[in-house]
Amino acid sequence: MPIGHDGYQVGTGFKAILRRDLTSVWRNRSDIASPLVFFLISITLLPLGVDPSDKLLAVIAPGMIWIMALLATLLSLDSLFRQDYDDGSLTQFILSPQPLYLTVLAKVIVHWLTTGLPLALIAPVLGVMLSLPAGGYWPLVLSLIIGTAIMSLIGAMGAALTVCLRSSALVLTLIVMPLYLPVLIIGSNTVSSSVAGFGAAQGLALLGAALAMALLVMPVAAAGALRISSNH
Amino acid sequence: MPIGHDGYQVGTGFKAILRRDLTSVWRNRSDIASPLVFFLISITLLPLGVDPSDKLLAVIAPGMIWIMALLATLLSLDSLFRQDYDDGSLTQFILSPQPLYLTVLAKVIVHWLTTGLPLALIAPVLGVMLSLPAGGYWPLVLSLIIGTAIMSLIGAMGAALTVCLRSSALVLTLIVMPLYLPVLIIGSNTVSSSVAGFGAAQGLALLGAALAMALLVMPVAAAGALRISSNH
Amino acid sequence: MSEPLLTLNNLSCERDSRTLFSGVHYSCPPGTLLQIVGFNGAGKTTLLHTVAGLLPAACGDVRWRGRPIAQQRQAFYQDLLYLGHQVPVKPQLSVRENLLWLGALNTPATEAAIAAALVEVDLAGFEDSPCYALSAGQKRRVLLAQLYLSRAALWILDEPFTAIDKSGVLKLEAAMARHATNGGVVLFTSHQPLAMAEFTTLDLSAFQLSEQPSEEAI
Amino acid sequence: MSEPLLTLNNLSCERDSRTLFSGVHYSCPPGTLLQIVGFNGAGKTTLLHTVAGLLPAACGDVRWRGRPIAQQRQAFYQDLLYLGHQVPVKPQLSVRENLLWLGALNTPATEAAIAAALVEVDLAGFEDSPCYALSAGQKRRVLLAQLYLSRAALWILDEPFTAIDKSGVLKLEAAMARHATNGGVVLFTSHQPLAMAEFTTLDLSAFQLSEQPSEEAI
Amino acid sequence: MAWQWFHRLGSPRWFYEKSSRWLVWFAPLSIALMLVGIGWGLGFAPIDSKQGDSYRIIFIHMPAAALALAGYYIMAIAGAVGLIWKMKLPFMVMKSAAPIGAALTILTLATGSLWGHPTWGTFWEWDARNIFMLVLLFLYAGIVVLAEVYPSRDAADKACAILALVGTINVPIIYKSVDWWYSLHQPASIKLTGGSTIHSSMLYPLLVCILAYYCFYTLALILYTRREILVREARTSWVLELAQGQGKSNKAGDGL
Ligand code: HEM
Ligand SMILES: Nc1ncnc2c1ncn2[C@@H]1O[C@H](COP(=O)(O)OP(=O)(O)OP(=O)(O)O)[C@@H](O)[C@H]1O
Ligand SMILES: Nc1ncnc2c1ncn2[C@@H]1O[C@H](COP(=O)(O)OP(=O)(O)OP(=O)(O)O)[C@@H](O)[C@H]1O
Ligand SMILES: [Mg+2]
Ligand SMILES: [Mg+2]
Repeated sequence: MPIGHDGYQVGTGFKAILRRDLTSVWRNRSDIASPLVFFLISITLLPLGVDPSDKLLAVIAPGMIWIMALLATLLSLDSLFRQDYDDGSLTQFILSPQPLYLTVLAKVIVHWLTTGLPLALIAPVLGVMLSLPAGGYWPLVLSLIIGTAIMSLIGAMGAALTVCLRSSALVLTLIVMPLYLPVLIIGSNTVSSSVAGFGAAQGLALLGAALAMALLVMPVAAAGALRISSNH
Repeated sequence: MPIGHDGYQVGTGFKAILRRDLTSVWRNRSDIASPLVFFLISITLLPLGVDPSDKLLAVIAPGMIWIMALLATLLSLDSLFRQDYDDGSLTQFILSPQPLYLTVLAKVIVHWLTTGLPLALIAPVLGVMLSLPAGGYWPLVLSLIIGTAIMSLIGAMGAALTVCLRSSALVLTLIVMPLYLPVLIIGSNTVSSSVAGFGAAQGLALLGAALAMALLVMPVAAAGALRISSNH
Repeated sequence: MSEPLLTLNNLSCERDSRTLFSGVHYSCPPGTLLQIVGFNGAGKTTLLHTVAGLLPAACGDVRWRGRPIAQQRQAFYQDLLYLGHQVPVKPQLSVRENLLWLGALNTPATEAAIAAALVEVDLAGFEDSPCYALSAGQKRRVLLAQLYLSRAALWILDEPFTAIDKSGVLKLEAAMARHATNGGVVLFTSHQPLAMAEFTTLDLSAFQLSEQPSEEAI
Repeated sequence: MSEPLLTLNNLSCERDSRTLFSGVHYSCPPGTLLQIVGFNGAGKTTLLHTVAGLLPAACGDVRWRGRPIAQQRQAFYQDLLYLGHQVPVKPQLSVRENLLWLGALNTPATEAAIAAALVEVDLAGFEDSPCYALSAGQKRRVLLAQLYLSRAALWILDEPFTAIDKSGVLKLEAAMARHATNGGVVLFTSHQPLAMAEFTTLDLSAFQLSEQPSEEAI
Repeated sequence: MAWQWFHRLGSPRWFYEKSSRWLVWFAPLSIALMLVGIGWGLGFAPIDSKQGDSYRIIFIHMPAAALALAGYYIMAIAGAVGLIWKMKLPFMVMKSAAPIGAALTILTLATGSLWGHPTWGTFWEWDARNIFMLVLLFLYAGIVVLAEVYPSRDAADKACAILALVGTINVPIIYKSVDWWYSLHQPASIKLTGGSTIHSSMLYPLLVCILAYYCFYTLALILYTRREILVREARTSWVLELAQGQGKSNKAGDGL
């Protein structure tokens, strides 16, 4: 090969990482099914652990679905950068002319497409199981779609900070949970306030603003953290 | 070194693995704190997602504490054999004259000492936060002590089965959850029935019987699963 | 003494139902120093895994002191020291602690023996360093220290010279030769040219393809 | 042509605030084939990491085409190909897919180029095999295929001969020599004796301890 | 000139030597202020008409809460300075600030619950401020744990700084959202004493207490940072000299 470049086009790597991770996920298809199953199972646990009368369930439904979506996202975070770190792909990301920000963004997008989005789409089924009142379905799906995207972004920062640790699952939880809290509160309130007849517009607008901010801040923070982790 | 043995004493390895893992945990002391923190945080999430009035909380308290203990155990399972698998320690375990059963048992004991036991001991604090009625504290602690031990044992089998998979956290959930369900049901019923004044003896006896059975079956199953995973 | 310790008895190995080699007959009396050779992907690691009982043989069996290993796992594993591609060393534990637990799985080691072994592998002074702070070669040397601690008769070493510097390689070769003269058996692989004088080689290419049709003919 | 491409300018490196070596001056004009030598733990990997900008230098800096790399990361990384101890190859993807994404990070590769490169590393026919089914040496060969695909001027190779068989080592040495004659720079480490004729060595032992007192005197 | 001063400030050795001189008068001052403030508040301020003596916890509780929050920002700013100017000392300050902040948060929570028992009738209430304090504790704990578990010190410093910085954006958001959550749910069943109507005989001791807490916080931060400096610079020549000097003076002291 002759030496010398005609200029690296930013974005090539972005597309390649997107394609690579989507292909990997497609090869292990069960990975997409698993967060869903976790979500389903833990919602099923609920009536087993607590009194399963309709009224009680309906009161706690929006909060519970949101909490379980949060936990399902959390469970899948650890593997976000783990394999890339262990096999040295991360070093290659850093040593590429492509800005690390874009690489992180590609990985977050794949994570959300394979975790958050399916969760949001299946949530109405769980709503039925927990007898969520009729007005709550659309707000539930929409708030989950935006909310899981924010949680994937925040989670990317947490995963990047903990990727060089031995047993990171729980440190990750500690770091990420307090940041998830506002998302959870706004999200579950959006659903319950629209069930109560107050509309969901305000909550969704808040979530949208949070998403915009997370998009700006989190991949940068994650990229910084990855650089630190790589030279352990 | 001269060649030839005066006979390997079964149990040497058991003690060594116990010491090794306890030392490792002690070096990363935060590992013990983290399941606790997860437990604390997720209980804190609860009143944020649902209506935090005293009455409602008191009703769902036993079930919720049990569900969160279950999830905390679940979260920490993935790392049970992961590192040993990745760095080849597992091969050394298999190639040792010590029965694999004992090695697994040593690892399960360490897991329980560092996860289940602290959870059970801190549970009363969470009981206060969720306004659990007074009669429930002892049954809560006792049922959690036995229950988390059972869950560690079942989890060891699940972790062993999934250790050779890429992203195992969610497949693991799938395998382990159905087995955790009876433990969860018995455990949370023990607490709520003793709150209601029916006593906890029957529930605790059931849990004890389950523990004895799990002790017999699970390490053997886990050892078999580890042998299979090792020759990928 | 001429009775073979280890016997590969008409051994065939498969991966993904593709036969890698078949009909390997070899017997190793005490004192054997055997290098398995073959190009990348020939099946050397597969062979060593099979000998250690980690992979099932497609056909044939492995015998230790005359009996198939499947019938006497515990006794066989007491006699076996296996070092593979991977480095089973816990990063957060110190060098000494790692050797203690590794030893306890087979030949429990005393503190004094460990100190002596670390001198042999040029890690004296590193007893208490955590293993994450070691270089690639130093980590492998921690493993190699086991050679000076173990009392196993059979050593299986998969590319033991990886990442080891020149003086280290010489010492290691000497240790392997000594084990053989003491009446042990060493099976190893390596792609590096070696300075050792006396060792036999088993070339896996000789058991490939050419043998395969005869398999199908059966 | 005599203007150096890569310059190590009074470079010192630390690990855990222990100075490994200090005062390394070296300039590599186009055509340099430089082996870093040193015993296990001398700091070869640390040096290569520092040159690649993965670790901060304790003192001094690394310059590429005359400018410190910290000021021109993107341009420098366009010119850099780094292969370390680890094997960044996804087990579930095929050989071709892996080379595609690795290439996209630096020099996007066409299908035809990949096929040609795989022939060079003796992996023709393995294009569509998943990488988990490759042997240790074959996995490293997938990485080495990048040498035939990349247009980077600077190659940094940390023990590239690990797990590669004899014929593979010869081919690899030829590729490295060719890159140097084409006007590139190759930095590599290895503990194996090499057949190549023309390369210079940089011995890290020369920059240890003896230099340290002078540091404190400043 | 100013720049030079700034960089000297980043030198741990300079800080250690200077702070030895500050401590001579600063330590007694802050301890004295603390005693005066707490003593005035607990001993001499008048009894509250509604709550009796239990309200006196406010002299410990309220300043602790205020500082726990301020401490987070001090920590984050130190981290930012360290990241931007690549200096060692700010990282040490940051690392020291985390456990102090966590301790203050725990103090707030503990005194609050103790106070809650007589006033609310329960140790814990899911009230917006309580939740916020609990989350602040988790934020601190995240940084303490992260600093502890990272294998290398430099990496730990930078990682904690990133987390602290992200936290600064999040602290107000958490505060707002918890407040919002609170206002959407049922109204508070028990109102706290109105903040503005506090009587001056209680206000003055409270102000002294706040001042005392600030001084005490600074003192603790300096002491922690000095300890951290000694641990980290243990291998440098100046610390070795210091240790030798102290060893000698100790021996001399023993001789006397
Ligand atoms: C665990 C329980 C509690 C927590 C976490 C807590 C938290 C806080 C916080 C964060 C502040 C500072 C507010 C600020 O500086 O703006 C504060 C101030 C205060 N707290 Fe508490 N508190 C608790 C319990 C109580 C109780 C039971 C009472 C009395 C009935 C009380 C009375 C006050 C008063 C009077 C102030 C000062 C007034 C003000 O600045 O708003 N707190 N508390
Ligand atoms: N992550 C780390 N933290 C602390 N110290 C380290 C770390 N990695 C390596 N070291 C130390 O730095 C020194 C140099 O390590 P390095 O990996 O650069 O050696 P090397 O020359 O590449 O050796 P090898 O030939 O074994 O690969 C070693 O003595 C080691 O103890
Ligand atoms: N896990 C696996 N699943 C399926 N096939 C495999 C697996 N591991 C190896 N193979 C195949 O088996 C063959 C032999 O692999 P093996 O690892 O035994 O080779 P090797 O001789 O040790 O090579 P090397 O010198 O590269 O280490 C290879 O062709 C490889 O494709
Ligand atoms: Mg091999
Ligand atoms: Mg190295």
